[in-house]
Amino acid sequence: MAVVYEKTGILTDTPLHYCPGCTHGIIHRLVAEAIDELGIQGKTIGIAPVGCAVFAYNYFNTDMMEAAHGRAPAVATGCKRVHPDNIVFTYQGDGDLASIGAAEITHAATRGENITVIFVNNAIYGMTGGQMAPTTLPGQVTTTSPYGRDPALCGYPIRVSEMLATLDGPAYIARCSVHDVKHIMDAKKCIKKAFETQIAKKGFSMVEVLSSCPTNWGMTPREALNWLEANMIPQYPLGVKKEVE
Amino acid sequence: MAVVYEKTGILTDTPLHYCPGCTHGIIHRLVAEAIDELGIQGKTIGIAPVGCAVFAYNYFNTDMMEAAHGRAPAVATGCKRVHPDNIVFTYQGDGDLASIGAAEITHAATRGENITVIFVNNAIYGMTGGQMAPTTLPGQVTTTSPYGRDPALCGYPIRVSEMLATLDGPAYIARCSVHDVKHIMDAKKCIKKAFETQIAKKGFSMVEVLSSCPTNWGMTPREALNWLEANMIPQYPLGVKKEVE
Amino acid sequence: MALLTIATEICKGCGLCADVCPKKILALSKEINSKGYHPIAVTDQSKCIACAFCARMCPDAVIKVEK
Amino acid sequence: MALLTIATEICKGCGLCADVCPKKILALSKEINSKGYHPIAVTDQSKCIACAFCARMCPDAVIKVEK
Amino acid sequence: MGQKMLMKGNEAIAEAAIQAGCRFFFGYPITPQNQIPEYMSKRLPKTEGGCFLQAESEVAAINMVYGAAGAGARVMTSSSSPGISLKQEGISYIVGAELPCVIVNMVRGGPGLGSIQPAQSDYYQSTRGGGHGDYRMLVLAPSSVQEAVELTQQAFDLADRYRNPVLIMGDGLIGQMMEPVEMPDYQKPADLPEKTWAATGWTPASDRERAIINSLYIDPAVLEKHVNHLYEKYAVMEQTECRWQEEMTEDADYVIVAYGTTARIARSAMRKLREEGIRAGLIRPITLWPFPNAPIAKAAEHAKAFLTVEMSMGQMVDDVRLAADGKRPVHFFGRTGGIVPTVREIITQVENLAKEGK
Amino acid sequence: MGQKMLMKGNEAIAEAAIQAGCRFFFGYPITPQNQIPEYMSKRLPKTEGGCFLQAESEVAAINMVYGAAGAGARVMTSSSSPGISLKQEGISYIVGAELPCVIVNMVRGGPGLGSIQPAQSDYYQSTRGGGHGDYRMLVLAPSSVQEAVELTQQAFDLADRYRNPVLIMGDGLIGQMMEPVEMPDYQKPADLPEKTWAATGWTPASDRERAIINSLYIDPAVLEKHVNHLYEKYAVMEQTECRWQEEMTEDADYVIVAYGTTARIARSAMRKLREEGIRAGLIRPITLWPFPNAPIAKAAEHAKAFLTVEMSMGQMVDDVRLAADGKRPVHFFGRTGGIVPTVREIITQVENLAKEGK
Amino acid sequence: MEAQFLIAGFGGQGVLLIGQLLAKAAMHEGMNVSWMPSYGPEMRGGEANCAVVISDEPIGSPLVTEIPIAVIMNKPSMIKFTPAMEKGGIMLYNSSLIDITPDRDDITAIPVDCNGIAEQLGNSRVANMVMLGAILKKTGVVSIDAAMEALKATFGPKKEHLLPINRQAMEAGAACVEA
Amino acid sequence: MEAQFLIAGFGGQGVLLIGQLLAKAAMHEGMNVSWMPSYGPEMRGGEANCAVVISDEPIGSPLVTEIPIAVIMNKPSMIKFTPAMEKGGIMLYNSSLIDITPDRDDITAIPVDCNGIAEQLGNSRVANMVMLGAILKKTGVVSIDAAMEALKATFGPKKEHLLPINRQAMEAGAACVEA
Ligand SMILES: Cc1ncc(C[n+]2csc(CCOP(=O)(O)OP(=O)(O)O)c2C)c(N)n1
Ligand SMILES: Cc1ncc(C[n+]2csc(CCOP(=O)(O)OP(=O)(O)O)c2C)c(N)n1
Ligand code: SF4
Ligand code: SF4
Ligand code: SF4
Ligand code: SF4
Repeated sequence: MAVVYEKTGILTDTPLHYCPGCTHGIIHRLVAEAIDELGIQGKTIGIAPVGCAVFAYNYFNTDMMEAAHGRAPAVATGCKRVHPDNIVFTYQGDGDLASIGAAEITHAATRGENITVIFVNNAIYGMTGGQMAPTTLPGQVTTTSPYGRDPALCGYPIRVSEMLATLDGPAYIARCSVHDVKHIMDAKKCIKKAFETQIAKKGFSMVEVLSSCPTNWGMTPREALNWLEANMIPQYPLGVKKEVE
Repeated sequence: MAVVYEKTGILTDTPLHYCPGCTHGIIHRLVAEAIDELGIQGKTIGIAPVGCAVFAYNYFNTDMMEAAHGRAPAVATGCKRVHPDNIVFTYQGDGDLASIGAAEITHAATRGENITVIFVNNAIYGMTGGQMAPTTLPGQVTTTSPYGRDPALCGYPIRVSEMLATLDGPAYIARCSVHDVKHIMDAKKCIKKAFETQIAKKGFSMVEVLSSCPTNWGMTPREALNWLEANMIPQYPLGVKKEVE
Repeated sequence: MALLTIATEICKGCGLCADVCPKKILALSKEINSKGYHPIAVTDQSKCIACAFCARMCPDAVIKVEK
Repeated sequence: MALLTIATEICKGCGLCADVCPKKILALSKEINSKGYHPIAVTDQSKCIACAFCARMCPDAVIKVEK
Repeated sequence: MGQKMLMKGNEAIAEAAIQAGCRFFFGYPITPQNQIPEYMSKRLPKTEGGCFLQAESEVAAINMVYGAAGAGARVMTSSSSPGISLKQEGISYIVGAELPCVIVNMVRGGPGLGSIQPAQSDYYQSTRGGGHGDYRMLVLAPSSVQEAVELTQQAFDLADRYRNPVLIMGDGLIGQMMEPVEMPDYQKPADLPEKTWAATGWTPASDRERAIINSLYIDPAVLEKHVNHLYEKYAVMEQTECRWQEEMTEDADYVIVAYGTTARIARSAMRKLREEGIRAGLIRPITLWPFPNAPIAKAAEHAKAFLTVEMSMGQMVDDVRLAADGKRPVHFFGRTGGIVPTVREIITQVENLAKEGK
Repeated sequence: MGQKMLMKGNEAIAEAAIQAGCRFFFGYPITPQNQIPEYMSKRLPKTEGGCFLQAESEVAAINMVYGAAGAGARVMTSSSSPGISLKQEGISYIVGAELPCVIVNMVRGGPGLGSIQPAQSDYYQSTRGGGHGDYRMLVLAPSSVQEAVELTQQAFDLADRYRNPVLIMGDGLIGQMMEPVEMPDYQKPADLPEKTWAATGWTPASDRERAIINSLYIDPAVLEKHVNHLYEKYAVMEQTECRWQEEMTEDADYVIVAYGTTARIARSAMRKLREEGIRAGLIRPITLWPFPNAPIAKAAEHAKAFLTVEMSMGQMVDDVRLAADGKRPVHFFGRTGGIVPTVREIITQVENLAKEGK
Repeated sequence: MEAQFLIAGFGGQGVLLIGQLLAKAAMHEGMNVSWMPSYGPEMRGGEANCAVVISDEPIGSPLVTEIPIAVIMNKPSMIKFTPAMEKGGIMLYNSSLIDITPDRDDITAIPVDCNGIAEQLGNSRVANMVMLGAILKKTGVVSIDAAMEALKATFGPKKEHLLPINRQAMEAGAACVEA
Repeated sequence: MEAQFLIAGFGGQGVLLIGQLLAKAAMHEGMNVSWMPSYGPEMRGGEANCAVVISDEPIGSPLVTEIPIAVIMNKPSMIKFTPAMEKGGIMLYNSSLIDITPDRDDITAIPVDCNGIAEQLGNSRVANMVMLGAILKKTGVVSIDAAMEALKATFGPKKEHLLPINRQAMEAGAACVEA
């Protein structure tokens, strides 16, 4: 019998610690599969964030570093400058990347730092218990926007991909989603493309992946994916935001 | 005899410490005149940056705070939340605003924080002796890009106004210049408009003013203005980048 | 002929695989695994078309698909 | 009739005012002020049209213009 | 005082702050203090003049505090160890500009990302200035939820009185634990100075000087004068603000010195040691800075030795040694990284000292 | 050793670092250390495998250092007081992850924006951990440009040997002054451990373990073990890495303790005091951590008193007191905010002690 | 007098509430009390536990490391906490979900069919209240009335209608153990 | 032997170079030397000064606070540093640009027509070298040859053609003061 699908060896055998139905796991898998298919395991160094993905170093079967909250792009920069021929990627949540790490991601992007950023946007802070993220939708209830996010008080969600696409540094920026199989396959393509961009030394690449947080959204995994599709995609349109040939 | 033009009382009598021909002085004057004409001296609180304008608290004849390097938008936020009916502005250089303070400006903008930001872009770090800024032009020689800024190594200049204009929070963003009298008059209008935006509680307003640094550019004041016009404006197109009615 | 292998101990019973199965042959089992979850199980292997939708959807890389 | 008043002690002699004067009636003087700068001076007040370009250009708010 | 309620330390602190007139909170989530911002986000928007804002980072939060304090408000921020490290520059600025504010640090195990369990390994940072320059903060270390409430309210008064930040140093236990609390009826001291220095809007016609909130003194002679002025305030604090609790020290052979969570446990150990016939005593610093040297110096007159117990590798022990001034040996026992010492461990330590006659 | 050159402290440090194999520099401008990044920006791009990058902030810079150190490089950053405060979180992470790197702090007057003139008021921050958690850094304090060069080179070796950051603490004088320098012929010690832990790319076929650069130990028991491991390293450092210079202490009645810039001045004062017939001596700590307790304890056997002189309100004086352990009085004289003490001032201090028989 | 409890189970089983009710009731009876939850990163479908200390003296450590009374709602918790039991300690466990017994003979293990009884009462969500009843009976630390007062305060007016079923659960739990 | 200099003037007058040449020359003659510039924020058309210490002992403070030898190139510097002069100190000043004399009678003030002489030599930019010549003659701290060696090293091959005019300037400066 032929194997149609099985877990890639780029993921270790450590069971993921994510909540049931959390799409972090899917995104991990896609990244690992991209690394596998591109044959770059031996060159790859991953940078884990602070956020639910903090233990990513336990899962990606590559050399890994754990960065301080928000600083993964800076850590990746230091690493990439030392090993320009290695493949360096960060894996970051929206709190990590768009809130505390807003300066680091902007500057890595404008520098055209030749790294790949996997940006997991789940519109909330997962690890710390469901606080408001910069990407939380207007009206969305979180533990620090208990009456629903009020843009008049705490502003509007940031569309990070569109914002960074205004810069000259990035070579590839795309937003995708993992709420169903079709979109998962698309997301995989984007992630692979991002790594290829780095391999070709074209500069900064980022894939924003819309992701769910059933635990802190207070939904079942299924409800969460439905909510993602219905609410997040209108705010965060999917598609390639920048691509330099 | 009628007064055609004289120094506004919103500037104190302390002589400015800027280098001869530095356009920081012009921009100070424009801000002060706008405050004067709008009759808001008694309501205005200014936030000085760290940069050549660090002593701005000696010049603006309003209540003032000196912020840590890059954090003026956060300081302004704290201040504005306490006094929502006061007029709060920051005055920041490009190192301050676009480099170390990139997260603070982005978030003040996306929050639609009802403050006014005067962003003085002189493509270099003045106060510390002419190091590269995030806005330094490709090829430009600075004390930390001695061979000319090489985008392949240290990235591309950031067009801050365009970047922030992608956000939902800002109500008014414009870029202007002070290299000649006509542009100075235009800049004045933009600055006044920005304050009016705040007075009308429309949200975040920012005016990016292209400015010269004869000392660290190694030019005479006149050469500096010519260089600004010839080199900076093509990289940083003038105009209103966002305006919410 | 297709075969699903389910790493029952790792499954968290989120049910996302079952949702996307076009043949509706996956369902949570009554058993509890050592983590306290009801793992997924195949109700009718013979109907499986090896589309691997389940495996692609699974956040925990639980399912292996062979044909 | 127009009048320029120049706060000589505050002038830094950058010359930007002179550059923008349409009548070319401003020039740095030979004197040195206490800060060590050659301040600007009016060469022919009678030609002044009180356009105030000089004052608007001056980074140091040195010039007062009356008419 | 009101009714007794069972409250979480974090929530009790937040409520106490609001009772004390704190209307502005700027913070960023981090375990184990999240219930402070969460509570604030519920209560402040419903409180007259109140504003809760989740900052983009700890750096932004502390600078928002600077802005709000400079504008004359009672304002607070809270975080835990890594977040407090990020605030160090801002704290130094706040001290330099003489702004009052309250900062809560629910300490967790470090260094680095460390763990999120209770620790006291930020003692040095809190009492010695993790930021740059010569400065001090008042550091208050509650050892129960009730005390956390009381110290929080005092913290706002102390901050205003001295125009200096006050740090409340707790840990995951203090923050996460529920204990009975009676909310005191807060009364603002009548003798607190008015904030005539605050930036509120000014014209030449105003009856105060133009406000300049600033920490830059480019002329070193002026800066030195400013620092001397700060140290005059600190001298007053050292004389008037030292707080501690002493128990059974008069006749103690072995004096345990411990604060916060550790002190509760040390107290149980002390009592059991007494039952065993070992004359143990306890000194519990409540202000970590200014450090209560006096009771230690006094105990050093007669005690055989001190045992400093901390949830760290030994930080406060420096201060105990400085206070004991070589007169008696100062021993140390610590657990760190999130491990809370047990009563038994402390008893064993003292028993061993007694056995070895140390 | 090469030829004698007249070099600025900042530039000499940068060159010494390059000689010692430092190929990566990440920094952000701040006075009075700008010549370090400026020199690096000229030299590193022309040096094989070298890379200079101006980071967007001090926070980014220290995290780039983390990344580069984790990748196995010799890497350095430099800043001055406010910038160093911003690096505290990152430093704590670097210690936690056991990464070697060199950090230069050209201290300026604080707190806050302060002044930019020479100061030593970051002693506490440097030696007590301005960041969170239990940790230490090796802190080296040169008092001449030549010594700055030598300590810089040693710093890289020490960092690699202990997998711990090493801080070089100077001030505006050390950084801006020109003095004659002979660049030593740097030789990498043969016994430095190989960086098999570094992230360089790995497959299951690699002959090392998968590299995980990390400071998170969510289980407190594991974190405690890790911290104990760090403290075992620190114990070795305390035993083997203490450096100091002593002059005329054998028969000294008054022992001046001073480091860095202040020590140069104290030395002149000491000499003049001897000429006056006052038996003064000097202990100059070179490592501020580990602090050289031994010479102070020894001097405490016979000296009448110590005088600690610092460009601060008194920080190292704690360590001198701890080392003297109550045996002799430890006096303090300091100037701060950017004021450099004069020879005359120090002489007067000692004369007064002698007069009052203190 | 000092009573120390360690109460553990899955996230949704209401173990934190058991602890809070114990603490609140004892507080109202004038005792010193502390309630301390375990805490960790949010994610993981995790286990929850809390420590409750009730004493007429000021409470030292709110943590319970050598457990005199363990209340165990699921199997992983039994495996985890059995080794931490004090010699002679009591373990009340939810025998509906736990098919093993603690492998120590120096402690007393008392099965309580929490879910079984709760389902009999027609509301599986009161399994925790069954256990609470058993605890109260076994330890006598507070009365059922006191626990009900605490529950009433916790529920507030909106959930007042649920009080009777909860009392029934407590009483049923109490009935199945000896004092 | 220890000589301490404070050299001050406007930014462009080459005062830092005077100091560096003094220090370099003395270094080559085997002395301990230090050169310390004043530093501040970049902006302002500013004044510049440096302190040079030359000694056969290790140098203590590289700052010169009670000035034994002041070298003053412009008027603001004379006003600023006169009060800081040591009793009996020597002040060499650029009389071309300074139309006053120091208002102290316990110091020796020596005018040097630096710009005048330099212009006579046909190159106004060597005014600082005129002053250096005067310093060397007055203090004897190093020889003109040593200073020229230092200058040569500083200039490098590209500017070698400028050496003669600089020597002339030094010699002319030396000629106008007494040893
Ligand atoms: C400096 C610092 N601040 C705050 C935290 C606490 N913290 C940990 S994870 C996190 C946010 C996580 O949210 P996100 O990045 O969106 O990732 P997710 O958990 O949703 O995947 C925060 C605030 C920290 N560890 N360090
Ligand atoms: C935390 C911190 N980092 C660095 C500095 C040093 N510094 C002062 S001003 C400045 C940059 C100034 O450049 P810019 O903001 O462009 O303003 P300009 O001087 O050109 O007007 C820097 C890096 C500082 N004071 N604080
Ligand atoms: S908390 Fe949210 S983001 Fe984190 S693992 Fe759980 S579901 Fe995923
Ligand atoms: S250094 Fe540049 S920006 Fe600063 S005052 Fe001088 S000319 Fe202006
Ligand atoms: S998607 Fe995966 S984890 Fe979820 S039920 Fe199916 S097999 Fe189990
Ligand atoms: S523009 Fe102003 S400062 Fe410049 S020369 Fe004219 S008056 Fe003087």
